[in-house]
Amino acid sequence: MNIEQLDFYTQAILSLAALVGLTSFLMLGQGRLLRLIFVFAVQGFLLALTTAAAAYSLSNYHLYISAALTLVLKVILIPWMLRRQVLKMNMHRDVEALSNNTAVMLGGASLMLFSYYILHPIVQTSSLVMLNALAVSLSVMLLGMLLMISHRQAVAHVVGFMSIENGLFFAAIVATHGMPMVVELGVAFDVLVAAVLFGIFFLHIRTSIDSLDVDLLNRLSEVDK
Amino acid sequence: MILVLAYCAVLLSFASCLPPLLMQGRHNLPALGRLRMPGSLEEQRAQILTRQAVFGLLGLSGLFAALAGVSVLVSGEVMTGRIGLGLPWLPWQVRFDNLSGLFFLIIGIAISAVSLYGPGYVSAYEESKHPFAVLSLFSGLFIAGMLLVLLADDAFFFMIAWELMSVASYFLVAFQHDNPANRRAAFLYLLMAEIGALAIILAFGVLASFADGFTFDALRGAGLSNAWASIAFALALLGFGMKAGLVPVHVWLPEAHPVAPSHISALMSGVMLKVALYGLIRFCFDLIGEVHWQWGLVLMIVGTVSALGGILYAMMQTNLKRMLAYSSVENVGIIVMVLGLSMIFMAQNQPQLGALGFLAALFHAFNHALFKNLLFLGAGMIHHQTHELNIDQMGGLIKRMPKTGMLFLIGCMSISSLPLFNGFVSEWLAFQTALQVDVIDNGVLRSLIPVAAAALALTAALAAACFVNVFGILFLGLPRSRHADKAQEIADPGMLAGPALLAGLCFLFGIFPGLMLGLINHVAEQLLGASLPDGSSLSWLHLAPVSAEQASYSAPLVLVGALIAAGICFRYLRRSPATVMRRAETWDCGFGGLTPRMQYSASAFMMPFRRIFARVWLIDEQVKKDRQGAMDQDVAAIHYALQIQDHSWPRLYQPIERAVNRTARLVGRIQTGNIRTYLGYSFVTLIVMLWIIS
Amino acid sequence: MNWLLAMSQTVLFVALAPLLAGWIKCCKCRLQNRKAPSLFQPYRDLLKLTRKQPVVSDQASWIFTISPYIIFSAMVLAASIVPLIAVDLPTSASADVIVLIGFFSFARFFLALAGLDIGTAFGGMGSSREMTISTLAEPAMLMGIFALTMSASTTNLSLAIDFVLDEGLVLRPSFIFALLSLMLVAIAETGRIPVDNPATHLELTMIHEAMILEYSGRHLALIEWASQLKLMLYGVLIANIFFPWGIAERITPGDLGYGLLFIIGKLAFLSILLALSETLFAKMRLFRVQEYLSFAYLLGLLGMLSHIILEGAR
Amino acid sequence: MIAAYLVLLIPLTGMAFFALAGHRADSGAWNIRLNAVNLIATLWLAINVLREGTILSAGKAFLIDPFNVYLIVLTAFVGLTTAIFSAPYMAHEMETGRLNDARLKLYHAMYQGFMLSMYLVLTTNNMGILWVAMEGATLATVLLVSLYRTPESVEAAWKYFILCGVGIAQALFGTILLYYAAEQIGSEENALLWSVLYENADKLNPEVLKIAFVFLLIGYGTKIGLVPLHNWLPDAHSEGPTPMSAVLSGLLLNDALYAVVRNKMLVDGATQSDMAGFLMMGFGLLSFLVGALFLHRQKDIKRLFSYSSIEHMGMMTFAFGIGGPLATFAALLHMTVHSLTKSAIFVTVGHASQLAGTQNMEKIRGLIKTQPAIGWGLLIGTVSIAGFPPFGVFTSEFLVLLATMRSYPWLAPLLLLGIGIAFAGLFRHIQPIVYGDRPEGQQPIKANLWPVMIHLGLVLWLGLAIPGFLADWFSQATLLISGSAP
Repeated sequence: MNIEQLDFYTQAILSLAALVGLTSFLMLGQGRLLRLIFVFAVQGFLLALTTAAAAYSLSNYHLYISAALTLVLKVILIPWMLRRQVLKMNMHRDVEALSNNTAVMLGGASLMLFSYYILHPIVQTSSLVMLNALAVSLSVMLLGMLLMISHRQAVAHVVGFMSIENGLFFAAIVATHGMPMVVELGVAFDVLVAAVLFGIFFLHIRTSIDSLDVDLLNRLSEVDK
Repeated sequence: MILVLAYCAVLLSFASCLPPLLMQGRHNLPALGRLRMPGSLEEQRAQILTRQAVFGLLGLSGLFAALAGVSVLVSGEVMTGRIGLGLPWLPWQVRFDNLSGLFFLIIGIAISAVSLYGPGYVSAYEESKHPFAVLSLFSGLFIAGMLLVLLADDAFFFMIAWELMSVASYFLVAFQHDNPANRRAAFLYLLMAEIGALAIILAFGVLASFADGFTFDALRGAGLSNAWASIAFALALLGFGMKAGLVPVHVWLPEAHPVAPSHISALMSGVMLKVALYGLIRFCFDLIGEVHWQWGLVLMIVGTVSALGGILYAMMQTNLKRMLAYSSVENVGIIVMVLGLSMIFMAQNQPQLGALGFLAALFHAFNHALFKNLLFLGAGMIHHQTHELNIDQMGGLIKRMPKTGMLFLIGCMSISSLPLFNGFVSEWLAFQTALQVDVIDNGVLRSLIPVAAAALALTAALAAACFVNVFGILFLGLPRSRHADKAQEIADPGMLAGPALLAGLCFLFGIFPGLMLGLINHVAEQLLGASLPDGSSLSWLHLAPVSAEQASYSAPLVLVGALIAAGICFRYLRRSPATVMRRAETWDCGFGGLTPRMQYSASAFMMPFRRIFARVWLIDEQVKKDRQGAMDQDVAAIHYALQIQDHSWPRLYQPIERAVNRTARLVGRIQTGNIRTYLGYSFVTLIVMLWIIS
Repeated sequence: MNWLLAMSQTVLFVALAPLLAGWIKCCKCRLQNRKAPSLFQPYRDLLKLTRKQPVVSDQASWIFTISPYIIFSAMVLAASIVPLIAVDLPTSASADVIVLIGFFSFARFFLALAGLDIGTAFGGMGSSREMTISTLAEPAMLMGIFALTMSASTTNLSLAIDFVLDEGLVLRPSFIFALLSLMLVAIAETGRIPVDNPATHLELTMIHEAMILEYSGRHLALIEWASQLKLMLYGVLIANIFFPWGIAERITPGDLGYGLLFIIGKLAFLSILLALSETLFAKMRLFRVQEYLSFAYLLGLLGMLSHIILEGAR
Repeated sequence: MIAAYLVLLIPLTGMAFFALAGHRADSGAWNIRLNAVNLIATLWLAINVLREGTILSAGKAFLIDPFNVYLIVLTAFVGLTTAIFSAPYMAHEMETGRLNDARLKLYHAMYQGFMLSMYLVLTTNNMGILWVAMEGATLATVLLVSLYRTPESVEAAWKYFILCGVGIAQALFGTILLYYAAEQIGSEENALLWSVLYENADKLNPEVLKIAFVFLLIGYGTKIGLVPLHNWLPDAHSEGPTPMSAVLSGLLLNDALYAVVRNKMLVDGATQSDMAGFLMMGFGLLSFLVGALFLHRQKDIKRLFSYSSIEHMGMMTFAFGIGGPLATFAALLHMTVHSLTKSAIFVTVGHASQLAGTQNMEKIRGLIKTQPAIGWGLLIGTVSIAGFPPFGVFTSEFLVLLATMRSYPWLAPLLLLGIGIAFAGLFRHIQPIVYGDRPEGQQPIKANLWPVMIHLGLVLWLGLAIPGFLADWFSQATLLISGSAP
């Protein structure tokens, strides 16, 4: 089918999906923490937008709440917190040298293809938009993991983690018109707690190794040196 | 009724765990503690009482076991029952037939002897270092486990009883755990027991996967293809052979048996190995059903190798109990070899000759239980009096411990299969079986079996040499150390009564083997459906296993003849008073000045064998000379170090150990400690999984 | 009646043993052209020894004093089951050839213990060597005997002899091998040259003598007699199993007389052979003995295999 | 049904109570009391279920069937005994000054919070809530892992947090896919209710469920500690306070496995293939073998036993993967005996390491001589976990083996190999610890070994005879999972 035949909502969703995927790529290639956080916030904003759109088109009101939640948590609270951390640690100047960045990018691209390939069997049971949405969200997830694997800063890890969450949200909203309310709330609560815990952990890690480089957390290894 | 006797035996052995525990409880619980009247003398009495209670119960259980065994052997019926434990859909199945009965008898006799012996022996352990409660607890469990193995009639119950036996005996091996060697031995023992048990489970599993359910009846019904049957047989041989200590999987045995308290070593070596053989017999002759001659051949070869290897290794030991343990390997080898013979005959559909071999094997198992117990208890007595187990430190004990000497001598004579003693009869039967090879068509077997027989002869001769050496160095000559010189005769009558019982039985069944063989014949009838060839006679006087024309042996007549001959010359030669014996100092070709250090030591005695069979061992022999003088011309002192090792260590065990450690090190690499790697794992796993299922 | 006969045969056996020893000595002396002692010298020695007062080391235990009797009676028992002049005697049913070997090892067991009992170096050395040699000899001997008993399909001696007699003269390769191996074993077991030298008392070479150094008086007499018996036993075994002709099958005075003459003749012949070999060969080193005995074992094995493969009963 | 709510309410109030009241001298005692009450509640619940079968709460929010009710009781029981053990343990930690009031307050509150999430995981009927509760369990325990604030503990906690977080996120994606598939067959509001899904599992789109199951397996598998997703587990177990390790090993892993099995039931219903089973068998066997090999290289006693947990969870996953009544029965039994034995072992291990003042196994020696109760406890526990009869672990392993022989005979040798290696790996470390003479400076400590005795006693009982009610409990659960009774 052709994109013209789709209704406005779907078109919006598709373009948003594309944008979300793009933000993930931007994050993946990003060496500077502050920009990373900013892009993450943008992703959150796009997510909130999607949620709102879904809520509007489906006139499914509890989605507004989760949109609001997303806005508060992922666009304001968490980025702010991370930003504070970065500034406090004054890591905002130094650039993390990413090992063979291009390879990572190519990997990301291939991941996107991969997720399309994986989810293809589903397509005959559902509309193309579903497939796109799911594929994008899956690839956002995978890209998030790739981000965590390729970055050494704890902050980057948190961002990756949260972007994985974003991917999940996107899937939940687009593919299934929002999970049941309880689940939504529960997930949001978990995210909140997680955010708080991250804050605490930055403290602890700093006090123990006064840096946020996770490669220095390698005491508990069993490779005999 | 008979089953009740068997149950009583089991329950009593369980009960024997309790008294010391109760005593402990009395100590620990303050309420009762207040009632306890003070004074170490009271403590003494309490301890003695507990000891007697424990061993009394054990003795009773032994008595009941022997009774149950005899009565089932006589009545020849099969009793079945069930105990309301186990899996919800399968309570423990119990079956008590002649085979079990025979081994019940063996265990019963052994336990009775041990329970006579025990109280005196364990009094040497001081409570604080080696608590008696532990010893008695695990001895009770150990014995109960063995009895239950014999009663079990389903794979699950069998394995539980089997492992109970293993684990309990493991704790007994580790009883004196303050000695590192004991700990190592215990670990090795438990490891081997575990591996063996796993093999057995797998063997049962093979049968069970063809049968419905895993009661023995169902397993008997399992129709196996030859290939699967052979796999099951191989697994069973590995599993039970490990427990029975067949070469090359015997290594745990000489490590573990000696370090346990002597009466336990006696049980382990004399009885537990028999239980393993019971398992093998039950599995091959009963569960699998029809046997193949190839299996028999395997058994025969393995048995021969174990017999020769066992005795050859035994000869080189200087630790008395290690030596006895190795000789157990030898005897088990003989038994397995004869079982193999019987299997061959069965498979060549000569059931009667098969029965003959079966008879020989079981009778040797019975005899070995008797004299090996006797010898281990004797070793215990020697250790008890001299606190020494190194043969080369002994000597002249026969003057200091005459009764012990007598008993030990009987043990040595039986185990080196001299006529008039039981060991000889079973080996004689084994030879008779081997000589029936003519009836077999298969040329390979016809030529291999006699060779095996000759190997058996060699084994017997080596055993004789080995035990001449042991008895000679231990009891004869001059004492080689202060311990040996200071040794006293055993005071405690019980400690003498136990071995005396066994010695008496050795002699009794040496003279009247017919009594026992008649009973064992029932086992063959019930299990193989075949008994001795017709025309054979097992009368009290004559023993003609095949037929009177082929061979016959009449121990009573021999005894009478010997007495007559000896009596005559004794009477005749000592008639004149002029020729009474005169005691004088040793002549020694007139050299004189004889000192204990001049005598032959055990390693010296074995030197010719060491040279002749040099390839069998890993020998590390070093002679160091301290020279002195201007040109180092004269030797001040000579140091001689001899280190003899078993081949199977470097060949079999260390490679496996190394392999495991190497793999573990490789695997350890994945725990890098870097979280990004871990995330990588998770990521890759996800990708791969998705790719797999799509 | 038969029992009586068996007894008397045994007694005869025991009585003849020293004579055989004397005869061998004579032959040897003649062959080495020395002047020979009288045939009855062994009897004189034994008599003298029994009259002497035995002196026993104060280190000795009861094992030492009891061993001679045990050894002797073991040999007597062995003699009682080996058919000397007649077959089918009741004693032969009470034990077969395996038991015979059992008797030998019984005697050896106590001889070795007696050697160890005093605690002299010689005794220990003797026992050790004796046990070594006999250990190697026993399987060889059994192999020889098996080759025999398997074709006779019995281990009972007199029945085996019957079998050979009934069969008449058949050239069985197995018998030849068995004969050779038995001869070799016999030489080793009875301590003759080239394995051991009965005449020597040079400490480092002796085996049998080393064990009985400490014995004297009647004890020595019994042991000497026992060893003579052993020699004769082997002789009779070889003679009567492989060349049984002439042995009495029916219990009549005539046959018995023939039997006696025949056996004496055979033994005389065998002992000449023995003496000859003893003069021709020199004693070998102790650690060559195993090669010698393994050769005997090999012969026995060949005999067995040739029985199974060549003359295979089917 | 009230019982179910009670089971959830008690820990909730407990958490609130501890959080507000702050640490008091008798917090430990209160912890014990709360758990005791809860155990009673669960027993009541169990009796209800046994009497009138599966209970579905109003609004279908909660589902109590034989499968989870026995896990609930097990959870309550282990929770109680661990609480009993933790009271003196934590007191000792206070004396040695490793902890202070604030952290103990956190500890007790989080203990209750953890129990709450466990009960929620088990009782809920909603796969979404199940996921939330799982994540909740992580969040509750992650601060306890870093309770000591040592660099190692912080590192362990961080890894625990990140890895489990990422893993669980994948599980959420699986859940979303599940929901998505459910929506296809048009059941809007209660599309995530397990009961509903299970009723019309055959209508669900197999393709979607396949993919969903991969995510779910990897997600919850991270929590089960399946190799190669296990890396957080030994760190978290070894660095946290011992009672935490006990409950993690004894409960959390079980519940994660529970979640996987629930989903497997759906997937099997939908795909009508053994795909899920094969995946589980593969992971299970791999974890089993690798865990066994890891045992040989350990220096830290708690790490040692956490690896043995990995190994046993592998075996259970394998057994569930085989499917079929025998294997399922065995797996359920193994769940029970493993969590009982393992928590008992961790109790003794905790005392042992307090007694020796270190977790380094080279430094702990001669326990039997020092304090026989602890030494024997540890030894017997190890014997039991190594699968020696007459302990229950043997029974379950025996059944697993037989089931394997029946279905996949060529896998049985691997299994046996693993058991053998694991056994050697355990005993080569434990023997020197318990045996031998006591080193100087090792003093007996105040220890409460009732939990150990009770647990091992139960395991022994299960090995000798499975009591009737428990037996048909198991067989009902087996019936539920595998579709036919053993």
